[in-house]
Amino acid sequence: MSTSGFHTRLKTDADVDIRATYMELQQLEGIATAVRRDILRMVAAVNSGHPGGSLGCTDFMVALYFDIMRRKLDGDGKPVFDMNGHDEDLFFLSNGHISPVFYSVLARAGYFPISELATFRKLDSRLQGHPATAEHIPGVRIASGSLGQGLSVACGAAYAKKLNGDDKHVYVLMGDGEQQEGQIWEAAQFAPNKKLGNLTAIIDLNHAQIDGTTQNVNDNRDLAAKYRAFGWFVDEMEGNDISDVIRTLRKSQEDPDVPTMILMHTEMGFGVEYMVGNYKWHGTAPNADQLQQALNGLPLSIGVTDY
Amino acid sequence: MSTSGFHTRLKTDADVDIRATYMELQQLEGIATAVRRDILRMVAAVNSGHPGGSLGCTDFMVALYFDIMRRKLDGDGKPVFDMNGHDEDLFFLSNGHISPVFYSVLARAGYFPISELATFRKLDSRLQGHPATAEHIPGVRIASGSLGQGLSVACGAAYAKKLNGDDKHVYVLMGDGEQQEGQIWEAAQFAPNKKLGNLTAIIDLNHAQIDGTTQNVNDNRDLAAKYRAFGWFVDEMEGNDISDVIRTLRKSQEDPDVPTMILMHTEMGFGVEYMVGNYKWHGTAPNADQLQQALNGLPLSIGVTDY
Amino acid sequence: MKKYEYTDKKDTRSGFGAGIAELGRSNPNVIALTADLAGSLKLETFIKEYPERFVQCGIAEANMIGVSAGLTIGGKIPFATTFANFATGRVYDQIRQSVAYSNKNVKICASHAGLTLGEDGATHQILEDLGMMKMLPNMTVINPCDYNQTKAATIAIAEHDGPVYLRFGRPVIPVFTPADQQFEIGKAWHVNEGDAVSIFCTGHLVWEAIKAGEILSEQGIEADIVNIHTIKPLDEEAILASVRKTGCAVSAEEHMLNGGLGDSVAQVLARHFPAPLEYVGVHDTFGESGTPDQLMQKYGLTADKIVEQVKKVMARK
Amino acid sequence: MKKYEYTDKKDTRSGFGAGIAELGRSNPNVIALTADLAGSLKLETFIKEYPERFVQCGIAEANMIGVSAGLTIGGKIPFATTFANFATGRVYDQIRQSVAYSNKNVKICASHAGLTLGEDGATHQILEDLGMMKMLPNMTVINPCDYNQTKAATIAIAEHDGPVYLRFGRPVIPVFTPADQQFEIGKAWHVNEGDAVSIFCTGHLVWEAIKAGEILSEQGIEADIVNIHTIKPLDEEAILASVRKTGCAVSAEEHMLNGGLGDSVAQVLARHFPAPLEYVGVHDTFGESGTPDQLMQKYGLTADKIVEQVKKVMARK
Ligand SMILES: Cc1ncc(C[n+]2csc(CCOP(=O)(O)OP(=O)(O)O)c2C)c(N)n1
Ligand SMILES: Cc1ncc(C[n+]2csc(CCOP(=O)(O)OP(=O)(O)O)c2C)c(N)n1
Ligand SMILES: [Mg+2]
Ligand SMILES: [Mg+2]
Repeated sequence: MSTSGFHTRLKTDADVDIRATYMELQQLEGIATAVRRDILRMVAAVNSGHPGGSLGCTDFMVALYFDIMRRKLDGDGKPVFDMNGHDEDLFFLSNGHISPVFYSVLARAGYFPISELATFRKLDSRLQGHPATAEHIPGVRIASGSLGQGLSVACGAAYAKKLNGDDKHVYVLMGDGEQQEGQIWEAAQFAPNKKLGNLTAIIDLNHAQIDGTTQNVNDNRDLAAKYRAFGWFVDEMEGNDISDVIRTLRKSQEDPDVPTMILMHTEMGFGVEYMVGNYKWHGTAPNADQLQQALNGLPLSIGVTDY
Repeated sequence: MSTSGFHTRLKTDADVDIRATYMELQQLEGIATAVRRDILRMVAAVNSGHPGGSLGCTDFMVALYFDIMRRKLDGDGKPVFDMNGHDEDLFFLSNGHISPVFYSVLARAGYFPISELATFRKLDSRLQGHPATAEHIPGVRIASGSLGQGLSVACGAAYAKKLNGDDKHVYVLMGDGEQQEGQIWEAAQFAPNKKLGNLTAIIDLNHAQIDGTTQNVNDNRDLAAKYRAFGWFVDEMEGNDISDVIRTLRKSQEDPDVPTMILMHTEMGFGVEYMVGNYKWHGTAPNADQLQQALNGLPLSIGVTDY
Repeated sequence: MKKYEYTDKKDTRSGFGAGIAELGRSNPNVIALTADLAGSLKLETFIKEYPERFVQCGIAEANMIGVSAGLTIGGKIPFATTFANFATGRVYDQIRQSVAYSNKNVKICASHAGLTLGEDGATHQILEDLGMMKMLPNMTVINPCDYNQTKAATIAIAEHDGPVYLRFGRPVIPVFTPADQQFEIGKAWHVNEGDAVSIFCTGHLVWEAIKAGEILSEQGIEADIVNIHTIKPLDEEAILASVRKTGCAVSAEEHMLNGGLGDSVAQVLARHFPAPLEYVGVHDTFGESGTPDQLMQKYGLTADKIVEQVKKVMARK
Repeated sequence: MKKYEYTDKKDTRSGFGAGIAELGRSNPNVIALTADLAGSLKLETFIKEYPERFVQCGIAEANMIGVSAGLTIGGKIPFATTFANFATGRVYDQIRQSVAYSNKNVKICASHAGLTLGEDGATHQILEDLGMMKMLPNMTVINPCDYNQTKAATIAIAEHDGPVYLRFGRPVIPVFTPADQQFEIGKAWHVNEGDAVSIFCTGHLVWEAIKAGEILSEQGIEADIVNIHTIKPLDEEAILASVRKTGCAVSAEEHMLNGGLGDSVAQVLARHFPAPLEYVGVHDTFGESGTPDQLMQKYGLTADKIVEQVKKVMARK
């Protein structure tokens, strides 16, 4: 198993000086903008898919893949994908409907050609509506789409890492509506009981789901109190602020045997003015005019191109 | 819909003077002893079934059926059973494996002949291994046995009562191991969000399940904190103290829109010295000698007979 | 071949929406439940007119099934709605114990069944739901073929006392059955009289079967086309009467071969009248993303495929 | 009729327990998981010898399936164990997405299948698990017939790369297959050569089929008895070869007629060689409490019933 070429990551108990990545931050923001453009163009192209949650989670996903995760890279800095992911950090997307942001970030991190984003949700594509392993797309380790399953899978992967003496970390992203699924709470009990300190779960706390605000549909109440009662270390962060995401994720948890749950405050549709905070954009694609309007508000940085 | 012949029940916000039922308490304890004898003889007769949880929940079940619940009775004081249960309190057993105590209490409350207890778990019996409606046994409103489903059913029944303008109450009993099922937490979210103040759920907190203590198998941690975070009014009681059960269940909840969760401290196998507190008796029947020994420790009161 | 025409194209789920709206007005015991999919299930009218009889369960399907079972105990007729995968596979054990075994009057109404939900892909494209539901004792299983039949079925199941699984879909397809039809549970609909081959079809494949019948008729082959809208209880008599006449059959459904209508037909034939049968359905594979039409083509759920299978099975007579 | 004898009676679940104990020693990647049923699944030896490779999940079956899927990503071979109902119906969608569609190397090992768990009654007596699991693409489905076959199958599936459902039971039954057998997934076992009728049997019904074969043999009827231990992939060749020879068949299984082995056989026959088939299995009803023997009698899962169905089907040739 090659251990060469890791994207390095600072991990310390001390508060991290985020200014050290100041230059990088601008780059990360440039990537995030490109990802947002990808998302919008992908869903508009097939008039289907889920822009709202994808846009809201863009900054997090960019920070995770381009700063936080210790991923296996080859000599040229290109990611190397193998299913087992021994000795590298792993990420699982439980709320599989926000596949656009996942695919875009994977492509821009080099897992597959950026041009392939144009095949999203089309027949014979490796970029299924919801992430799938059946098409062997690099970067995806489990299918998701039916909600509530990802935290369990991440628990299993984290458990395997402990058995294997692998000191790397497992991340999993979930929706806040998704918290209503019972299976989540089975996993919520499992992780602290099995001392999965190598697991960090993130909830996209955008207060929106399909039929309305989470509060109106099925109030989640105080998720922090819930997870604390289940035995997790609970933290919060501003999900649409890359530097806060990086600062929060770099902090080590207090107890190495305790898994971490991060409530990530985001806005559904962040980055597109007419979408922000509106649950109606959970699963609706913009039409041509709306797309243009959205892209106008998201200018590309120099050196970054669309797919 | 007849509303005559209710077993009356005191319901007040004030602390109830339990001495008012002192004489009755002795009678209730006599019934509880008979129920324990029933349980032991039923499971021993077929060398199968679940004595441990049944014995631990006996005092609660006797208090519930003989003191707390407002049940429909005919002119002779015999219970009248109809499936809908309009205008009477309802009880659901979610941890269906403790069917022996349910059947014994139903029989002794007059829902069917006590002699029928002898058919428990035998071919063609109405007393299935786990409670079932398929055989039309009076007193049973839903099948249980596959764990985790009863709280949801009770929520539905409580919801229907509210829709029907029926002011009676719904009770449901669950196991503590059963709390590990995800569906429980779906229902735990539903009940407070739907303001089901007419619902009281009770957890048999005996710290035991099949493979060992609940702490060793899959630690439930602080269930009170969990349910509070989910929005319930949480109370506790001593489940093997009939007077404490009655006192606790008679208290109204503080807010009429908030469902109540009662953590009921019990001992598995309570009433049988060699079983008390030992998870091994979750689902093992006593042999002939053990049965005799157990019955010797549970002398019948005057006027109460075995089935 | 009897002539079938359509003026309109609609989705079957909208037939459900129209049916439950009508039930809202006619039956005060009817309750609509959903698990964060009120819009997809076309519940808007019902919710607007009877908000107090609408129960939003959030993304918690297992609880929704249990709540539905509990509601029946208060005399209600709950219609529990979500996507077909989450209405069956996600909650099979809950349906089994709290609904089917307990024989509760719950109507499980499932949209987005099969491949034709399209772009969402395989995680949502359940092709096993009929197979699951038909294994449950006490369960009635219905898969209507167009907007009008779905609407009529929705209204009919409220009158039926007992658990029902009603399955419908997302794409707009021809509306070709009468708007004023009565829906009779368990009674197959004889779409066309013929003696060359039997075609047993259900759901979205009925229109394809009609188109296949037209193609065949032009070639002088008159197919006996029978719409098995009720998968369970199965109209065995209709199936046997048809095959006794034709001597061979094709089944056509938007479902996995294993466990589907085809297997129900095969069982009846094997037990009573062995005859060649060819299947139109999905052959042991998951679906994928694509437009409904593309997927029907790729997975062979088309009139052309039915014609091909008819030829094959007739050669085996 | 070939002679089969047994010296011992054992439960098939103990065959699983012995198999996984052996795997513990031979394959360091094998992990055993359970949902508060370690004893019922006979995991004691494995747990004692390899406590660090045992994952107690508590009463949370859905999570157990997801955790199993996750473990494969670290190169592990998880054996997820519980009662057959909670291993299938309770977690179908989880198996579907995280295991079958994701094609993860998870072994779902299920005890207490069928009526023969006895006194616990219908809520635990799943008769639909094979039907569910065989509808899943990528899934291998195995239902062994005695202690030795179960042990051999347990060892064999660890070598197979992909999802497997292995089903076994609680009652002690004759051990009549060799202790040193190799188990070949997907390859039917020819129990007896005959030409009068085919008997396709699986699980606990194989011994009944052998007893039926003896009764028939005494009456001059030599049955071709084939043990279909692998329900999927189905050994279609073995089925067709047998029925081409005998011209009629009986299926025998501890399962619902709908969705079971019988339906798999019916599909093969309908598509390739229509012939009369009679079923031995449970006819669209839930089970109930009773002793295993009483239940097998009452629900007609016996040698006598197989004989009866043989007579019936031979008369239909
Ligand atoms: C088990 C399951 N039930 C229902 C759905 C349908 N569904 C897809 S996304 C969604 C809402 C998810 O809400 P949330 O997790 O908050 O994600 P967001 O809308 O914020 O992106 C629902 C109900 C599903 N995919 N899986
Ligand atoms: C869904 C489900 N999973 C597993 C079982 C098997 N089972 C029956 S009782 C039991 C333990 C229950 O523990 P608890 O709720 O604490 O009840 P107690 O042992 O205290 O009576 C288990 C795992 C079941 N009946 N249903
Ligand atoms: Mg959300
Ligand atoms: Mg307990």
